[in-house]
Amino acid sequence: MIETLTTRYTYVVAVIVIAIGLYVLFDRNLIKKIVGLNIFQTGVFLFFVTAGYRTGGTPPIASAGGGPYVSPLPHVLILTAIVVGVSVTAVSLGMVFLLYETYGTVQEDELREAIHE
Amino acid sequence: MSALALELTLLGLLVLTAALTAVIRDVLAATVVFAVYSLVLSLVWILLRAPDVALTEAAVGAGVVTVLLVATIAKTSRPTDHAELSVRWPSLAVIGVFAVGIVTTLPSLPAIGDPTAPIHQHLGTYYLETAPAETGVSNIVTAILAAYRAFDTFGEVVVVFGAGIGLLVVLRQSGITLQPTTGSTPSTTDPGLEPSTTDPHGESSTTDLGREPSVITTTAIRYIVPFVALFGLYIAFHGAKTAGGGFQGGVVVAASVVLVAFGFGIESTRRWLNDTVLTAITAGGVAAVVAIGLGAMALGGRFLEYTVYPIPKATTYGIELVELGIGATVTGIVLVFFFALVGNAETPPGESSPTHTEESK
Amino acid sequence: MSNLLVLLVVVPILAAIVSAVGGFRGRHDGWTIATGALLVTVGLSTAVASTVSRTGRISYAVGGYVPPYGIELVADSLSVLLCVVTATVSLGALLFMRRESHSNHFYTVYLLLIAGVFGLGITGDLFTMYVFFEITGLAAYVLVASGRGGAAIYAAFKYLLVGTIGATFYLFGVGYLYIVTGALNMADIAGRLGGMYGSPAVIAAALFIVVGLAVKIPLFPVHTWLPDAHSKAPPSASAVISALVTAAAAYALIRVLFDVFTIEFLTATPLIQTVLVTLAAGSVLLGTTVAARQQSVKRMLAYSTVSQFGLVVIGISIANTTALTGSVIHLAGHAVMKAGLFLAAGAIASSFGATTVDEYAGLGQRAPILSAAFMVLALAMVGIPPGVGFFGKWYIVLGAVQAEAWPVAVVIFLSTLLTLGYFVGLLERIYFGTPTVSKPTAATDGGTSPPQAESDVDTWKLAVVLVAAVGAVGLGFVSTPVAGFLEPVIEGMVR
Amino acid sequence: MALTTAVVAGLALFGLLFAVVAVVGVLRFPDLYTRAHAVSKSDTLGVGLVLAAAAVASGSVGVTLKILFLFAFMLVTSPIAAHVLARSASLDGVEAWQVDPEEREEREETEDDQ
Amino acid sequence: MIGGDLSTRILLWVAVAFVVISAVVLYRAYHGPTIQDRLLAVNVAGTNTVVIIVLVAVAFGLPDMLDIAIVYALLNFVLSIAVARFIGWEWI
Repeated sequence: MIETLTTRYTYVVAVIVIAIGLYVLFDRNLIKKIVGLNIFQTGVFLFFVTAGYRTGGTPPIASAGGGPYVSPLPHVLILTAIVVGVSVTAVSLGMVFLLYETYGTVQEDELREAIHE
Repeated sequence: MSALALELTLLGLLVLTAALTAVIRDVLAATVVFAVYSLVLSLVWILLRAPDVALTEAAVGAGVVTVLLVATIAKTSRPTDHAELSVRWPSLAVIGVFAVGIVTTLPSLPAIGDPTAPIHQHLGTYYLETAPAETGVSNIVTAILAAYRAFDTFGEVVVVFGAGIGLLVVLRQSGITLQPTTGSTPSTTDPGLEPSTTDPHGESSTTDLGREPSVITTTAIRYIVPFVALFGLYIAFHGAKTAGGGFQGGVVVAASVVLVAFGFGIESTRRWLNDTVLTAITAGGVAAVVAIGLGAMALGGRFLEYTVYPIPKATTYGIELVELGIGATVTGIVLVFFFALVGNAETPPGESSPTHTEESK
Repeated sequence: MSNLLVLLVVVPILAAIVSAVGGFRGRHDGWTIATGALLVTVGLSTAVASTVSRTGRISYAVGGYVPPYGIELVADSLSVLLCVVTATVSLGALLFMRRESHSNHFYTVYLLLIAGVFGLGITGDLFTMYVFFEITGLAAYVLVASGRGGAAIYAAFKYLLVGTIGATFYLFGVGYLYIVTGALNMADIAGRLGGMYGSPAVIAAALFIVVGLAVKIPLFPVHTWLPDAHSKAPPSASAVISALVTAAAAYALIRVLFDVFTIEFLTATPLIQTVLVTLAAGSVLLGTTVAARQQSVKRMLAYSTVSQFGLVVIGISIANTTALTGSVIHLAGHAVMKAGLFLAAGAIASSFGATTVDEYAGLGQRAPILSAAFMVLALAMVGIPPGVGFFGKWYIVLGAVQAEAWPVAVVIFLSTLLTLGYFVGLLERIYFGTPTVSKPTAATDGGTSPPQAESDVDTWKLAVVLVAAVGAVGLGFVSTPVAGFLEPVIEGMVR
Repeated sequence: MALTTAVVAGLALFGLLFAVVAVVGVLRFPDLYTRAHAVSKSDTLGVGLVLAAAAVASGSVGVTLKILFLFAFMLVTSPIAAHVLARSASLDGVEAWQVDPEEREEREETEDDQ
Repeated sequence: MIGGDLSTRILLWVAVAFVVISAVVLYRAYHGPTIQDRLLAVNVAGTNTVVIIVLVAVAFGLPDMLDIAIVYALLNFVLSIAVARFIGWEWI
């Protein structure tokens, strides 16, 4: 356990962030849920990018005599994933707006009631 | 020591901001704290030596996501002045157990920063050693993004494109389109919960004229916007050599247009940037990526195989072009997001917010 | 030749762009563009299938960058089966929409969904799979949201949240795998995982990926988004989502479990199989019992999807040749049958205004052909020979018996009885129920009072449903050759 | 070398001091307008000094130029942000704090309640 | 990891101080009371972020990171304007 904390603390932070994101996802407010989704995803992103870190590494931009570089591949993957996340967020916000227009609320429980009426 | 202290305080602040976002009841306040979370996260990316990711986080966090969130909140929620915290202990307990479960698997991963970890051996080494020479691009992230894993990037552009179109399909139900003429729908909201304090002046776009914008803001925006746009283009074009690329650049360019819209009116910006322009840059960007891919096939190569093009440094130019295509699509789609979600936020002034109706007359 | 493989993804995307541009210019030619593109993909997937049947596995390095450094596309008999089914079912659903008025942007999203499913079918890279999950998912959320009313939007929102959580869990699992192996290519990871089977990180990776895909398939207890999403979407969208998106997720599960983790890992780690079989058995039992209690026919069909995919996953978790063959056949057969059923329900709803079990009463007299097609599809789904449903289930049960997994065999038997129960109940209403006065409120076409005679049913819709019914039976006859076609690949998977 | 270090240390610590003062203002001042005032004045000065320290420490022309640019941008954007906030608050009807001993006590009480 | 250079260490410790300042200022973001107060806190955090990026870039010798600082310097006020525009007032 101690060893985990000393050598893998960024992973631990990533897990905590993931957990917080999941927690926010259970919020009643739909917009909070979307924020939670974003936090949840960033936790996973942090997990990836942390894995690519290398002690004493420099950013993966090649220069003469540079290096050692951190691993570039996680950055590539996470760039793609961030973009995907933004797209999903935008679409979900559009849905929230429409739900508000239809039912006049963005609270999950009130929405459920309104829909089942 | 000092570096470690910085790292630890930043990670601590990251957790703090995330936790605050979770427990603050008021959704706008939580979103504001989430904006700080995004700032801290970008710093964490920098400490992890991921400039491209940090730049993306900066552009997305400061330019897109929070603005879209705030726009939606403005239309759907009432701001409160209370600083209430609430914690739902049962779900916290469940998720805590889940988190502890994950943490127990962490010791089986290689230590962070260990140069002998598999992640630094196999693919990592290959890209670091061959990519700059093979692609002629010194930013290895860009090289992988637009060459080795160009198919992912192609998929990514398609996701962005699909999200823009999808948002339009979703919002069509309430009659929201991108057409400037029909854009300012006199809000057809429900009679029930919306406070019916609708002002007498109804036609939204004409009321702009009778109102005096802040000279300070418009002047500042007038001077800052060219720099934002220019810097966005720089990021997009210079992604091969330094951190950045089409996506980040595209977002920053879009942010400059968003600033223009804030300074000079969303309606008029939308009229200026009409459907034809938006369509051209949005579809043009994706189509450019597809065309580069199919062109390579026409020349007897594989999809997105740059080397079959009979020009010197074909891969380098191919990467640049793909990045530009991404940039164009992203600029267009971010603006589609903005206009679709924000456009009808420009409601008749009296409706903008329930608490300030008195002053708006 | 192998360029055809990548065209499967590119052609629908290109058509989507063209359709979107047309939409911005106010044109309404989306349907024509989509039909053209899907006709091309039908041709492409058949061509790829014939190549695969002659030469075996095709590997395609996108951009000429050799795997594992570049992205690899792979076609073997399993993936071409998915592609052929996807192309035909989506084309069918599209023809069904001939007379419906949708915007060009709707067809853009529809085409992107199909492109995403093709991408899932042919990718050989774990991260590319994530990207295509998101393309498929995003398109599916939007299609659900394009259904009528606020309930559809809420269903779509729930679907979006749960789907994104699932995809992110999947990504998390991929992250574990990437960290311990340093690779993303499926075959590459499989080669590097040897000797690490006991590592908690690998087990965590498997669990996260399984959970992520279980959300997408979906399995009990993370299925809760499905009934709303599948029943609130417009009929043709329900058909493709229920038939193809779920099938693609189940296919991805097969790929990941057997091509990445390999059978050795599964035998070394019984935990994964236990988790899967528990979730799957839960889905089967829950899906059938809840489906039996539904009034809305579309919800009944949606819950039936939960139970049928429970069956498919049971076959996967048994992991012997027979059961896995059964799973794949059932996956493909289910796509045809469920799409046909949803389309039939859509045709009935739009022409007769009937959406609930009670409203279906007496439909047999008013719409003999449509009712007959519905009956054939329903009975095929129950597993009455010679419908394709029978063969899938038969192989799965046979595999369970071979593996001496008796409780599983009992679960399948029970579920078949229950499925028979609720479908026969519905069919009884259709043929022997007294017709209630149909309510014009449910009329969706044009707002006039609903037509009462079958001659008024849109011929395109009727034709597509009939073809699906014929297909459901016809596929049953070819299931043995299909099993033979799949055998080498599946043998290789379970060794 | 030692001189550079001394300059860096002096500028950085002095800047930090101003930044701390600004934050104390943000936390302790009684209303939005005074807080915005603290930020736009003290914080800008503090930031400027720290950036100067960084520029000196880098010892590179390119980096110094970039830092100059970004400081120029900040000189435009952060007062605008403060202006926008103060203006919108004023239009919202947020009242400015008055130097009235009795009222001050009252206000502090109400603020503590929040 | 980074060793002796005194000015480097000074810069990093100042960066730590700015992180702490951002944390302290969160109190205003959460306490409000008005939305403008919260945004003020975000602006301070944004400014601090720019400073920290510059300090880290100089201390670790990563000049490329300055681009990110410039993005923040340029876009820091977008959120304030957006909120003022949507929540508060028609013309900011």
